[in-house]
Amino acid sequence: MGLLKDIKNLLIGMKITGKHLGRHAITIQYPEEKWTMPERSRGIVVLLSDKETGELNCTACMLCARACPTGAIIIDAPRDEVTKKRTLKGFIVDNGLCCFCGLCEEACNFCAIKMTPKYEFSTINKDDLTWDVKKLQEVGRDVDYIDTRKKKTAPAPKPAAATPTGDAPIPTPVANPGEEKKEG
Amino acid sequence: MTPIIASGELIVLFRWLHAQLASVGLPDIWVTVITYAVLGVFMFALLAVIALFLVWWERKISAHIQQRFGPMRVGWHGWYQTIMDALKLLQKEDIRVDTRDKPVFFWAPVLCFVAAFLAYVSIPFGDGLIVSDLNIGILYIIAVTTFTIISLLMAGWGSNNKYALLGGMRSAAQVVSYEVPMIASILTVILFSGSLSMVKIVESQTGHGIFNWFVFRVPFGPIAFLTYLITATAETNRTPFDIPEAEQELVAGYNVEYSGMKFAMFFLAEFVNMFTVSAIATTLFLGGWNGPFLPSWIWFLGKTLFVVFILMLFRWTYPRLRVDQLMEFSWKFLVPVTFANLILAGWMKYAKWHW
Amino acid sequence: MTQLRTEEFTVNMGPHHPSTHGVCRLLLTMDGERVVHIEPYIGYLHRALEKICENRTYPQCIPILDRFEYVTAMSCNYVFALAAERLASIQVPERAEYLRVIMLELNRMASHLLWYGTTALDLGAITPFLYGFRERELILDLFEMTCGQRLTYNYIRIGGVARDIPPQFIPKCREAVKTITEKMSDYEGLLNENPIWMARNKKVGVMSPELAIAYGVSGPPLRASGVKYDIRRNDPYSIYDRFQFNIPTQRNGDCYDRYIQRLQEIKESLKIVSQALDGLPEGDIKAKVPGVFKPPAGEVYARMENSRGELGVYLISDGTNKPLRVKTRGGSYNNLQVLPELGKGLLIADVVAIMASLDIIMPEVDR
Amino acid sequence: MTKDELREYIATRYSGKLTPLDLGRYELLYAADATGFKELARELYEDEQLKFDYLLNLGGIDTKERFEIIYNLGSIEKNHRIDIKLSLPYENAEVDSVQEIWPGANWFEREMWELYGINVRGHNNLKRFLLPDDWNQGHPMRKNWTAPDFIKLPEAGV
Repeated sequence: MGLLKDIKNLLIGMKITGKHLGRHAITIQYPEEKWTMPERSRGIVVLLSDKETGELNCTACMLCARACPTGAIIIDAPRDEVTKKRTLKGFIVDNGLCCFCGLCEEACNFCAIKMTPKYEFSTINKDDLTWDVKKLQEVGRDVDYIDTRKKKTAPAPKPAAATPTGDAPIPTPVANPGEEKKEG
Repeated sequence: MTPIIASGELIVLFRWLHAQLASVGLPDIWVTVITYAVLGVFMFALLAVIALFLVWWERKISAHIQQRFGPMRVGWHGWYQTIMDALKLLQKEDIRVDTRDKPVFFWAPVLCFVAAFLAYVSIPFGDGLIVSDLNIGILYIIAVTTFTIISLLMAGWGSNNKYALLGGMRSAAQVVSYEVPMIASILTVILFSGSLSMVKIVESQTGHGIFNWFVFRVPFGPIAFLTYLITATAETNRTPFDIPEAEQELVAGYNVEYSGMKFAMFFLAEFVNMFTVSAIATTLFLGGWNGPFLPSWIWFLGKTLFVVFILMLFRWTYPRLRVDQLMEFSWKFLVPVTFANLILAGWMKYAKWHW
Repeated sequence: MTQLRTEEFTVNMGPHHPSTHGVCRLLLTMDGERVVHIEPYIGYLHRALEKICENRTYPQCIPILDRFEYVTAMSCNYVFALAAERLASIQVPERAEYLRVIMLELNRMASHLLWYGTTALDLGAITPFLYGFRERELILDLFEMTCGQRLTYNYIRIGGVARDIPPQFIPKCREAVKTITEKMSDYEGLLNENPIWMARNKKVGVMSPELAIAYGVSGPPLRASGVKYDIRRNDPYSIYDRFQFNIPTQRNGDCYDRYIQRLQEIKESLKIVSQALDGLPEGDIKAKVPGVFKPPAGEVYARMENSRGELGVYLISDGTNKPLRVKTRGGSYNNLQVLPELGKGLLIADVVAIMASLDIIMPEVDR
Repeated sequence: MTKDELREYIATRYSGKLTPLDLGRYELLYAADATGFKELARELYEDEQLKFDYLLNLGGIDTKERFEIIYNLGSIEKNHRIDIKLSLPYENAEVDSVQEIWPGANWFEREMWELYGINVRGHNNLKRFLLPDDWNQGHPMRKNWTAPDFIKLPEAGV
């Protein structure tokens, strides 16, 4: 009887594989078809520009560079002796070091840095992975984002109402860095 | 001197070639040599095409079982993927270990390749489509395909690699022990056909629709067919009996040190062997080229590919046996069963309880 | 006839070997096919994560520890957050706890599905590998939707979770739970009763409960040996005491039992996820944590039940914003240690089966 | 045993050997003397009430002044656990191996020996295994050891 049972169980296995033989593939052909990445997907780091003026949102506050666990962000922003204000000179992201943790995005209070769902940036030269401010801004031009900065001129739109993706009503990224700002 | 070719449709071509060459006035010996050379090249090309097709087919089947696409890039559904792969392997550097046993290492894939192709001398592809209808056909096939073991053992030894050696040893042990039940199940068929000739075996299965096929001659036919199928899987070193090249244990077994075209020879030989055992199964059990309406060679090819398909389904469904379980399965289960079956068949033949 | 001389030989299984799941080297002393002695050599993946963590602030440690055990990175996030919360006595909001449990259990399933595939692959069955990955993909999609990454999540933070789930998460998660529940029959049908599978796994690598406890083996291998010890029940963390689930145990402690054990754990995880989805409350997702997290000086050992065993972090704070010491302990570390005991005297194919059934993942061992 | 019972029991039975530390935040944390720890460990293992048969974790700590070794012990049967901490001098730190009691300590001790340079007496296999075999650059987990390619991160948050 054991033999018959074994044969039956072997046939069950064949049945399962045979059943799948007629089904459609669930994989996709990558370069032709592409997966739509979720809104929150953490891919390339970009610098965001103001939607109206087209200038960088970055104020060189160094919060992202400090939050980065791998030291992938290097900001060159000398402090003005008189006004004590920093001016952004260089902003380098070493994608070879970046671990795509998203801490920089959370640390930023000015909607200046963001991880985008873009992911195709492989190169044959390792040096090409180090992106400077121009490249970062260029890649980030078409990135849509919710401007949570407090505008002095126009009445600020409620961040939750302006959410295009219908995200849950708690925009967490602002909650924590706000506190960091106070201390920093 | 006429070529030893039975009557057939395609063979007319060779007859014609022979006649043409003879009429030109070439010496007889040259006519024969050229005819055979053309025949050999033709068979080689045919088998290469079959092997390449099987590789592609297996990749497609495995992909669809696993809900993937498989090769899709080159041609319609990647139909010439294997050709490109073969070309790639041809161009690849032939990496050789310094400590190899040079002649053994070199000749192993050649022997494997040749042994795989030799069997086709005596396989009837259709009514009359046989290179040479040897009167000891099946015996010859079993004899030459056994060369494969030697080649695998050579590959294992010549590589001077422990994994390869283990693989070679395993393959020798496995093939030798599975040869016994295989022959016992083949003998069951020979008992009824009364001949070792492949053509005669097929002819003995004509008539009565499909009920004259050995696989339907209950009770011994199905048992012999199943045991043959199992042993055939083992002979071709395919999962669940692929211990000689068990990827996850021995990395790749005997062919771990081979690269480039030498590896391709092993690889293609495996698929040719798979086709061989399926063709034998078709000839012996599934009525060979017998079938209505369609040309005989289509029936033969269809049945063979069906058996190949079953072997592929085995491979993509089952885990691998362990080496000692494999031996136990052969000696403690298959050998008694096949011999009991043989005795049963003999007794039924004696008592004339068969059709 | 004179007696021929025989000798044992050594085989290097690894560092690059299809069945060592990463880069582990097993030095096998073999007598023909039989393994006489196994000596594991590890450290090929040593990245000094503990040292790196000592130079990072607490929030920065979490993405680093994602790489500690990347198959269940959620657990690594969680266990560090748990330790830090215990150090600073942070109360985590209700909703965050539910989200954590959902994520942890989904991740456990993902890990077990990966294991299901790879262990079948190790024993030569290739198709289950793809089937396991197919369903794992559903879970990874959920993770990506929530936190943006598929493998290194950085989702569970000190005091809560990083972001709330998107609205489409819950229906998708329910769908995934349903799909996996359905596909379980495929997995079981392919291997459970398969005579070849049983022959390969039954009575192979039998681990007695005494041996398991002595070597500190934890997780499914421990429970497969018959020891009913699950940290979710024995040292409850998070809100596991609110859910109805069983702790399955097996009797024999062989490879087959470990296989069955994991499949049953997937089913239990499915139960927990369904219950957590039903009970998910509204509310905050993160407790008030100061921007510069400086826990008071103290030490704590936080542990949790990971898919590979006990995942623990011994965290020492000296009052600054960087930990003084992060000692991590992965389940695989002890589970691999017991391999030489289990594999002695068996065939090389059995060593592969045992290795697969213990579910070793090398980054967790080497750190 | 609950945590309080355990504390009570240890206070009565092991008052001289295990000194409670107030640094422990979740589990009971005790300090023990390094010299006689092996005997104490055996006692804890064999004690019918405690039965610490399960070694969860073992690791070295460098506090810049001294080495510490932490033993996270648990009992499967009784379902309780304690942490025990040993203190060792910075120079010639040595400790007895406990792998006779808990065989699982083997690798932990080996790792501690390798990364901290704490010698483990009576260990059967003190060989390098996390670091390369030809490593000669000291003990990397010590606080005074810095990687040659160490990049200092910008000081966070301050």
